Amino acid sequence: MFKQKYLSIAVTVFLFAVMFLAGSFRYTGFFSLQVILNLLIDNAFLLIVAVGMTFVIVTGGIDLSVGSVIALTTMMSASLVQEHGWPPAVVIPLMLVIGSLFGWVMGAIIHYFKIQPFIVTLAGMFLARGLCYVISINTITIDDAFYTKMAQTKIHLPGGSFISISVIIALVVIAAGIYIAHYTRLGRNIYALGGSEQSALLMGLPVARTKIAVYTLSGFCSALAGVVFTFYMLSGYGLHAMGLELDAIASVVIGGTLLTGGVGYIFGTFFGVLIQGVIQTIISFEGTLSSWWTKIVIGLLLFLFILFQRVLSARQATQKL
Amino acid sequence: NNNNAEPSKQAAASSAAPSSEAPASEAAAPADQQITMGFAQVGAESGWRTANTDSIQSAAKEAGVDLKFSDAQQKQENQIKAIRSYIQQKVDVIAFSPVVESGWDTVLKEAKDAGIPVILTDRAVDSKDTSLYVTFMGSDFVEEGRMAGAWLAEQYKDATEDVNIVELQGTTGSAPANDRKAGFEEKIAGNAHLKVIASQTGDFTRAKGKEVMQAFLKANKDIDVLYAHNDDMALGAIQAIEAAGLKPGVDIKIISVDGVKDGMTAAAEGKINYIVECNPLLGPLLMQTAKDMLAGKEVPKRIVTPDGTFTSEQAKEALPNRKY
Amino acid sequence: MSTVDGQEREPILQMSGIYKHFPGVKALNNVSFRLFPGEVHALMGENGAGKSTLIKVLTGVYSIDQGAVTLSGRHVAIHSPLEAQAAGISTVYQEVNLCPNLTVAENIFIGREPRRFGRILWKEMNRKAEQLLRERLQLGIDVTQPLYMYSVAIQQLVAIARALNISAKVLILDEPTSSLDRNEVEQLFKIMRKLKEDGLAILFVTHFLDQVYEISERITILRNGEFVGEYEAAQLPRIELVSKMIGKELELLGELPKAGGEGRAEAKESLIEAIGLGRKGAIEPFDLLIGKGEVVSLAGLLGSGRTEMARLFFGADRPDQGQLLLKDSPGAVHSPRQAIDAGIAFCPENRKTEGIIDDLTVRENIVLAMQATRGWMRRIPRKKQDELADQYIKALNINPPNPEHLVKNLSGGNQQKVILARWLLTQPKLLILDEPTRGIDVGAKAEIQKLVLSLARQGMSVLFVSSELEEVVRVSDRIVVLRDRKKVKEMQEDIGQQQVMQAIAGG
Amino acid sequence: MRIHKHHLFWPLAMLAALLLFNLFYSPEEFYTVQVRNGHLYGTLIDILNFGAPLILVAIGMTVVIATGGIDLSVGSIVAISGAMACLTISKGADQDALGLLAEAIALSIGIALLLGLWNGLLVSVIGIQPIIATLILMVAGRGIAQLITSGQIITVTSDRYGYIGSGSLLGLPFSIFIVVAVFAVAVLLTRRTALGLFIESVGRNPSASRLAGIRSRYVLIAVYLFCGLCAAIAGLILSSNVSSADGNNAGLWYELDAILAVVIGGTSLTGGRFYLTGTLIGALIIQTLTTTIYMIGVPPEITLVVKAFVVLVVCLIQSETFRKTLVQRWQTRRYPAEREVAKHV
Ligand SMILES: Nc1ncnc2c1ncn2[C@@H]1O[C@H](COP(=O)(O)OP(=O)(O)OP(=O)(O)O)[C@@H](O)[C@H]1O
Ligand SMILES: Nc1ncnc2c1ncn2[C@@H]1O[C@H](COP(=O)(O)OP(=O)(O)OP(=O)(O)O)[C@@H](O)[C@H]1O
Ligand SMILES: [Mg+2]
Ligand SMILES: [Mg+2]
Repeated sequence: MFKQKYLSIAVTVFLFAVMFLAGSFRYTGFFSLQVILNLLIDNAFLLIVAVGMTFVIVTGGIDLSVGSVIALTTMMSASLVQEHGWPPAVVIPLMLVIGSLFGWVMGAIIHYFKIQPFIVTLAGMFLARGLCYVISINTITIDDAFYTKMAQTKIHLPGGSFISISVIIALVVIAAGIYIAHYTRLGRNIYALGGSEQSALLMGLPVARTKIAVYTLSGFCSALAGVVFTFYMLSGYGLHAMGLELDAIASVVIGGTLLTGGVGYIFGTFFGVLIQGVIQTIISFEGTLSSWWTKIVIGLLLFLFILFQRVLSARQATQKL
Repeated sequence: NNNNAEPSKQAAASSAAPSSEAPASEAAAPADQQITMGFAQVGAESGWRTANTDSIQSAAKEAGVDLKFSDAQQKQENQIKAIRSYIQQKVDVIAFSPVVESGWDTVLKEAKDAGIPVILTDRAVDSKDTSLYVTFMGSDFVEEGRMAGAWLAEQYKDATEDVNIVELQGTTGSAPANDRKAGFEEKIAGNAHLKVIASQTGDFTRAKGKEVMQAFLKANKDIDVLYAHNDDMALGAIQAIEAAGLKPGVDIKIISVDGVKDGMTAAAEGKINYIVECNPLLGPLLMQTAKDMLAGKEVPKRIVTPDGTFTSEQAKEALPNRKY
Repeated sequence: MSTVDGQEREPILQMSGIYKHFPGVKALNNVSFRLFPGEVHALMGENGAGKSTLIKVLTGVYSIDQGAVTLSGRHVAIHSPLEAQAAGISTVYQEVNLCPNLTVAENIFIGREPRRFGRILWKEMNRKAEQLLRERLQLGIDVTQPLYMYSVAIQQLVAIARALNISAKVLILDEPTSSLDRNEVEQLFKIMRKLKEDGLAILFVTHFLDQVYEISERITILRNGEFVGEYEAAQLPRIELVSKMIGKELELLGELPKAGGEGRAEAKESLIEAIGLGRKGAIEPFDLLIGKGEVVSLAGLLGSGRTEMARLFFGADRPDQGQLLLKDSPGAVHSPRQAIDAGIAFCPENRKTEGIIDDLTVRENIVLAMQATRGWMRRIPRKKQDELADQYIKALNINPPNPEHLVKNLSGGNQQKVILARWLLTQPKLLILDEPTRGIDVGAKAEIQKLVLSLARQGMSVLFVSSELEEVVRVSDRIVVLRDRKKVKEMQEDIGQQQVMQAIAGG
Repeated sequence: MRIHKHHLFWPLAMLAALLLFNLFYSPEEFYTVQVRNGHLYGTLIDILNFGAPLILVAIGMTVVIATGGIDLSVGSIVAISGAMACLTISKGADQDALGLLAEAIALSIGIALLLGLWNGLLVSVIGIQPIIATLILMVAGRGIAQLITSGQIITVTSDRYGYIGSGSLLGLPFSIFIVVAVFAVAVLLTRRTALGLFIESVGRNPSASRLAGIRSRYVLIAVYLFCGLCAAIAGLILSSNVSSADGNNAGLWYELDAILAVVIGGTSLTGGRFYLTGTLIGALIIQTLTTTIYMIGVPPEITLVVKAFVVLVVCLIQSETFRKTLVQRWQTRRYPAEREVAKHV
């Protein structure tokens, strides 16, 4: 039996394919493996952040700090590697720890003091962004050999196309995300929490631990995305990843996750990111849009996509909940 | 330095690109096959930027260049993505105004591997490997700051009392803000009487410029000079100064950067004392350079578009034929 | 542990001198409670007496203001349901507290999923869940479906299955039977007896007196948050139990006028008629006519389609065939709003998700439907609102009688009364009641039944759905029997429980 | 009922604390109010004047949030309305003509209402999650604003138009009167009619509301319409204040500040109960904080850090659990605080 719950994902994947094919018919050079791979290369960091974000949103929360944490990670990495000469082998794990810690603190505040996640993570967003400027308001370029290598190594695939190391990292994170979500207790507790926090508590689930873990996980993902972003940009800069939180949230929601919590799939998020990427690629292949028409068309494409998604999975929507 | 107040666009172009004797005949060579140029613009964050975009788009049309334009909405990631897609589309030349200087090596290397030459406009990149791009044309933000500072230092070189300066910075961390601040500070450092007593970001906008200036006026009794990183903030600040019952340009001297039309008008009215121009009309020069380059000509690594400066008088003269 | 005689055994659980207050309410006031191994102990009291609060205090949902708890002779301080479970207390809370988005199997096993190397074994989990439901509760449903697909009754059974699956010393069941019908209750009692024999201590809350006497040895009674006493069930006659619960002699019990009494059986003018009304997957097309001032009941087993039928009458679900004819007003009924305008009211079965607006006050909840019919422009003046709220708080005996109390802080039974008040206020022509007496105490239940009958006498029609046959038989003029989502029978004359049961069973 | 139980107590306390801080830090600069050119002049007046657009947007946002939604597009609507008005006026021969002014205002408010309707339809009829539904307009709306202005800043020289945002009436900024009017209308609409009740019940429990006969569709459309209207008026004030329209920057990140104001005011993002007065105070807190940062000369590099801490402190203080924890730590060490707090209700 074709389960109801997979319908919305199937619709999402289908619409992605439609968009890609439409682009292929319209633009020369669009229909190639490398264009798809570029979606991954250019959105590796977004994929990673979106995995963390999916977990947060599934619990019914939200994390606005992700973009800033990415910027902070690039800034700290650049500063430590470049200006203080620390080895990447120390810096990268350190970043991951700091990111997780950042998330942990936010999670603890959210849970223990019962403050709305939106606000706590908004403060986190201000704080992380602000700390970047405290380190430096200028950009710091990284020319460390390891970072450069990570940035520029191409992994060749048959057919002359290639991907970057960051893509591998992102795919691993996706796979790990799916595993955690569906095959571990933590994952199921996250879904339970999103379904009903009160019930989760009464069912004797470790609500505090789960909630804090989710924000820690998101902090970790942000930091890892920050590391990948550092590879991508080879620089630290306080204005990096501006507004990325909205892209991440949009990807998650486009992928079929409900902001009210309890429902959502990492796999859907994966396609949510790709769909945003395809929209952008279409725009740059179009190449004749003025700045404002660019925005309007992005909005329109997003609207059409969501409209079709709604219409095609309407059967599910009429279900009582 | 600050006296070449009347740079004609054409003059700048021909003097900067040394090998453009007769553009019409040169254009013949690549005209057989149309040039496709991918241009990755920063965004449309200001009137200045829009003028820049307009100039490039209309110049491309005139020069018969097939322009692929994309708007990165102030995000470096988006610019990188756009450049990747240009590589994918196998354009003949890629041009872009980097959002920031750093972080371009990877994608530029991909362009180089694909054999596509790259032209930077408006802002440089800080790659060690200068073979990654063919040329960089555009203004120099630090230099703009220096010009502003130099004028001020000159005005107050005989000052015996402290001169209180307030500064309206651009968006925190953005390259023009950082550089215009640095250049300015460099030039006024020599005079101990020139003191920046307050400095705050006005996000390059009129509304913020006005709001911050209002606060400055309340918090500081005696402001002599305002240095704004762009005209828009200066224009907002002028309204705040007028609301406080002071005369902009007289009670408080105002220096700003950009030279957009509204700014020039204010300067002509004597409300802005000194404007450092930052010229957005790079289009014709860019197209010319691209054609030259593809025709196999030698192109200099750095093409400077000289920035003009305007005092009130000069602004009055220049105003009638300002286009943007 | 000596097991000579009830009084000398050592209690496995002892709560003494428990105090708990909420802003404005003394929910528990010096309450004591003992529970012995191998007994079923009923906790009794009116709506809002503090039963659920005592349970929540015990299992660490609320903190205790004052008082001591000993478990197996040791002092314990339980701070969360998680700790309660670890200490061997397994609980089914009053309102179904499960995660609607998870599958049935997960709801049973979450937190204790079968795993290998940390990886959840889904197949095994589903298999076990299915087995558990089938073998112990005789419930054969698809356990891989999300829980929200099922009715409250099924959800309640799932909650019970979850609690049974925890190996515990103490089992707490807070009104587990409120939405179950006789068969399910029988099944549950069978399991409880078995567990009792195994030495488990069971705390059982219900408002059904029959059930209390059927299964429990001892009874503790609370009234208004105060401890009234602990009794042997055998030595406490029914009348006395009730009067102890409500604090005065109860005379109305058993004196309800029977349905079909004088002046009621006359030929009825019809009010509303369903012709071939049906909805795929929910209920097969049926015809049903409800007359003015008539009480029609729907009877059937779990999942027989009673709720679905009721919802179609209200336009809560869209029928995909047939039509609904209103005799007075020509308008069609496609949405609850149109139904209300046509004079229909509907108390849904799941009060938590479809009934109350939990963050609003009692007053606001009461006036909501009436206000909706008046439109947003014609706001009911505040003074009028207060009057109406007060009137119905008194009429239905809602406790605490404070119209500005948040509904979410009311006890379950009182919430039900608030919803009832909401609909009575609109003075409907047809009142649809889906399990209206669910979780309502004896006194109030009798009040509601009386109300239904007196409303009918005044000309209001009632469509009544209840799992309690006794109640159904008592109030109805006509009983419609459903089986497997199909209307199978309509009974008008001589309704007795026995006949109805036979019809339901397919006789 | 004790005073500190009132839902406005803590927001007010935070505002008072900020004002108190200024009283000690820069009493003269902050509190001096003089009469200049016949109107009041001083920092407090500035706060009200510059806070006006934020308050307006936040009022609209409050009712949207009360229905369990969110409107990310307010910033774009602010830009569009300003752009539309300035474009209309700049095209006129006599920029001060009353008819032209009326046309400009009507046009921009009309467009904003259309956009609000669009949001409302997406949310209520098509059933798209509010955050995404309004994200569409947030992105496209900036484009529309720039399309209107052709990417340029449109400057107008109409004194009449300038009056909206920087004129003064009875010595006070005119914008304050607009705010008072809109606030009064909002309060009247929600508390003197049944709209408030409908909004709260739809926000808290949509399915129960439907069964109670509330037409939630209309309620949703109404709140997004109202939110669009508020944003449009804010856009008029903002653009009139600087006599120009900036399609790209006007109202940038307003949505975040507005949401912050709403939350500080005590309204929960999950919908249900809403507090317009709380929102008003929340917006004033934000504006006072911004102005304070300018006044005391916090360097722009650490502005965000300061803002982060203030936001966090404001929210912590408002958190009842946090206050209890503090008190408990203070009074007794019998229970580990965390455990007490961990207990949910
Ligand atoms: N969280 C709360 N906040 C405030 N008051 C509460 C809260 N929970 C319960 N109460 C009040 O405590 C009293 C006892 O409620 P409780 O739920 O224990 O009653 P009950 O005996 O279980 O009733 P019922 O039979 O209706 O379930 C009621 O008056 C109720 O209003
Ligand atoms: N025994 C069952 N097997 C499978 N599904 C069931 C069963 N009982 C109920 N359900 C599910 O629960 C839903 C609700 O059933 P319905 O509302 O018709 O029950 P009901 O007749 O009103 O009885 P009650 O109100 O006592 O649950 C149905 O949609 C059905 O999917
Ligand atoms: Mg109870
Ligand atoms: Mg039912």
